[in-house]
Amino acid sequence: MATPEPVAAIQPPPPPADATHEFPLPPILQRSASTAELITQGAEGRLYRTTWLAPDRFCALKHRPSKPYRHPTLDARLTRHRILSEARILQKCRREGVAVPALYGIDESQGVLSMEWVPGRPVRVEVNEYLQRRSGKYPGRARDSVARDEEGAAPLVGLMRRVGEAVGKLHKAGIVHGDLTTSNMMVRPWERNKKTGPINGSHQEDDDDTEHSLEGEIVVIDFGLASQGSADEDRAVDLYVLERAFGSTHPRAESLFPVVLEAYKDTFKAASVVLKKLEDVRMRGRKRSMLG
Amino acid sequence: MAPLYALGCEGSANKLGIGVVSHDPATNKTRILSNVRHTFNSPPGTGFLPKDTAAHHRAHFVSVAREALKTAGLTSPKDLSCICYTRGPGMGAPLTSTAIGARTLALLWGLDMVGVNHCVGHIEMGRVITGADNPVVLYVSGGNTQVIAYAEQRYRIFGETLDIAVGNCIDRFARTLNIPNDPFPGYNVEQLAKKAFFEEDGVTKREPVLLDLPYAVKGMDCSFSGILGAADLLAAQMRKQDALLASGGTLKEGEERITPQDLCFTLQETVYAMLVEITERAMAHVGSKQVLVVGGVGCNERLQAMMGLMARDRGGSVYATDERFCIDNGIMIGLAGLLAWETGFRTPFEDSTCTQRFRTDDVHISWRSD
Amino acid sequence: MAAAMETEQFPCVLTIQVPFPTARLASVALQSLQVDKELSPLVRRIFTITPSGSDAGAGANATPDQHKTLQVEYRATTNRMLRVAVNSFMESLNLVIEVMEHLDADVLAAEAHSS
Amino acid sequence: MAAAAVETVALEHLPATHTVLLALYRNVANASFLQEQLLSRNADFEYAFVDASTVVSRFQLLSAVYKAVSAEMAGAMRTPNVHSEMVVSLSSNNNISEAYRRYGVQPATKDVVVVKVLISREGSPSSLTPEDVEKHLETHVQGDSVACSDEELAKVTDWPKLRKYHKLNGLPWIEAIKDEEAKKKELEMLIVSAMAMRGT
Repeated sequence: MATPEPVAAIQPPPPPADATHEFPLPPILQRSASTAELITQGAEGRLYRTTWLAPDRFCALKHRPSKPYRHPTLDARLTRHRILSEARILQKCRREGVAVPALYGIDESQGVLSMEWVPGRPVRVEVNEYLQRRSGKYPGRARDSVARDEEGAAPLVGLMRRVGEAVGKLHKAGIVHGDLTTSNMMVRPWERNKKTGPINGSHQEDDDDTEHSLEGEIVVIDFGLASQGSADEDRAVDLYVLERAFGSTHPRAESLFPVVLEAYKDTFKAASVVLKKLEDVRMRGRKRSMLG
Repeated sequence: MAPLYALGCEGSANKLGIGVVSHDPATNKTRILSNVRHTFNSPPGTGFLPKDTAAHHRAHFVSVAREALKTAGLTSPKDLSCICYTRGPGMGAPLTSTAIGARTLALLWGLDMVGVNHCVGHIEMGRVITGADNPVVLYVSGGNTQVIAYAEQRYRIFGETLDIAVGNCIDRFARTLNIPNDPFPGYNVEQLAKKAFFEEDGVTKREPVLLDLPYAVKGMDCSFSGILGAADLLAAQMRKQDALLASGGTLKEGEERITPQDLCFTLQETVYAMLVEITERAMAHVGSKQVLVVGGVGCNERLQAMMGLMARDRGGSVYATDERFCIDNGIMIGLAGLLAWETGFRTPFEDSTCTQRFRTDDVHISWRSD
Repeated sequence: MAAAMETEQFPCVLTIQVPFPTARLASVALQSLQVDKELSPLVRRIFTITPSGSDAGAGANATPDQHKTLQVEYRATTNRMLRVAVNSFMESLNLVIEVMEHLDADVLAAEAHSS
Repeated sequence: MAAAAVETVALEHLPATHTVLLALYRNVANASFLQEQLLSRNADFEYAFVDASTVVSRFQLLSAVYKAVSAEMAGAMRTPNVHSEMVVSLSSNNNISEAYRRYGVQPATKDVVVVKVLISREGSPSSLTPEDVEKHLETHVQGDSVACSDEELAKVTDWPKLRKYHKLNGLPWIEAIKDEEAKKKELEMLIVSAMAMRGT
């Protein structure tokens, strides 16, 4: 037997000494005493919470930094195009009555988008806390899925309905979100006078302890991967990603996903074609984003 | 428990690769005993057709197999545990020809057969070569473009091409410019792109010109057919300019002189930026800092450099292999097959067929449990 | 009835007999070649191992090791399809025989011994 | 004249080099005089004179100011100075002359918002102080100075005109909002967003 050639693992290039390769803050956050807090750091860029014009008005500031690996001309062209496309989609949603953050400012050369800060918490947090409260209140049911007519399920069913309505409005407005997860939908407390408006669709009467009642308007956020279009396949993939989000992040609430689809159908007339397409997407296991 | 040995046969595209690899289940140490490859090169300006490629694989199967055994110093096949072959994905005729050869060896030597997914082969080989335990994998070749991450005994496809593979796009782009196929089109495109940094004299420095090619990324997927179409238009415009200048004419005012160098430079900058972007998105999604590039296109230095810049910004690093392993080879099929074989996986003879479509996430990765 | 229908739909027929030195090799060839199904529905084929041609007469009581001939009967709807299928069979058969000739265990052992 | 009616406004993310002064005058008698000073490029009158009926709220007004100042800092202005830039920043389309006509002071303008941005950079400190501006306006604007607040602005906002200018008619979900305040809030945000998109 010839002496086999051992496979020496190729050493990866050592990580750079200056491991702290902080992204540069966008100029807007560097030129005054105004403070900013980093909220998330995704592949696209960074989200800060800061103020806008008045110190008591908060805004979500999205910064798409330039990517060192990209050719500068290509990088500038892409950053500009993406900031503008996201802004146009926010604007189109708003005009069509879809609850999304209002646009405050755009700087496409710096890759900065500033939007209305949406108070409230993501649907992900609200659903998980509801499930925790439920397993506290009914320990026996802790492990099994929520039944639609189960005692105390009304708030969750109401929330899921409003999620379906929000997605229905989004698709009706000709927008495909591209990354529809329960982290990209906020539950914003009803504003005193806006509650009766149609923008928030059907809603439950006031519960006594509102902060526990999952009450609030669904506001869709983060249109970084969104596109304008009405292809059934893309809409079906939106629903599939949302369904997978429930499946992996809130397994016990996945049983209520049909509620979302019903509300989606009630809000969006052309839904039946999309729901049929959803079947194919499920079959194909359209991997889309695997929800960690 | 001594190390186990396997023979791997790869023939899904225009490379016939046969090699002997050993793996010690106890120490998880992998050794390569031989890695022989013969590539079918069609003349410049043409692509490799399934029929001719299959004929090539049949014609060279015995010689490549014998050289693999000789180099490995294997006198008797009974030291082998199994014969592994590429079940798919890939081109039907070449896959089947190679499988017939492998099947005959297995029957003659009385060994088990193991059908292997080509992409899983690339990933397992990449992990061994680079020592990266759980990287996001970018698999880019003539036939495939996938961003993959491991989860619960599956290599899950996070993003992929929506139309043609990136390697296919580069190969066909090279054809429109009559760039030679040997050693492989992508390599020659890269050399031309490097020349874009110099004037015709090859000495004086110049700033390469980034022409305009469509950048098409949609979520975690991307599309390359648009780039091919745009590149063909630019190539046609270049030829018009060549003819005009040759006949003593001059370009219109402000019209940019298109050169093959700038075209190759632009193609690489655009296509690789797309690949790095969808890879970064998958890394952010699964929270991984390591990226492993496998497949023929993974040997490209510019792609590796760009991926490295991205990974560094995320506090991680890029792993890539050289052309011994990056390009289709028998070793990767032998390794992935042996790993499966060790967990009891066998491909019954009557099922030892091939399939052109074979999704990476259809394979049960029984040998991993992280 | 089925057989008649068979000949009517697949009128073009060719039977090929491939003699092998041993029954083992004939069996290896059969097993190797019968796995991949015919690509075209317009072609049917039947693989059998038969006693080798010379002692065909003793077919009925030929001993197993005399079954050294691989017989394949190809039926196709047209001559063109028959030719395509048979050519492909020949190419694959050629590979199988080449592998047997150069890579069978005894061949390797003999070469190792002599070198 | 009422107490000091020119307000110095501190805007978030604005560097100390820029100081914003704001004033609102009701029942202005010399609107055509004010416009004339602009048209004749009278250097003493480099202000933004805005038709107050086209302003929805302080927030919307300051959004236009901020957009103009940002353009000035980035050297990306499309009009001669930060004040003219501020007037066109109130529009949601790129037609500059139309923007002046619609949002800038016209002879018939009754209520005028005045905006002045004092810029002092190294080597070119602003020659004016807020007090100078206040005195200048007191003498030259014949109108009742009031606070530039949401309450005052609400009294003069011409909603039908604005809905036409910003193409906000024919949105069923807006019409369906019963509560007037809620409807105005939605319209305000649509206008602010449209202003942000202008020039992109």
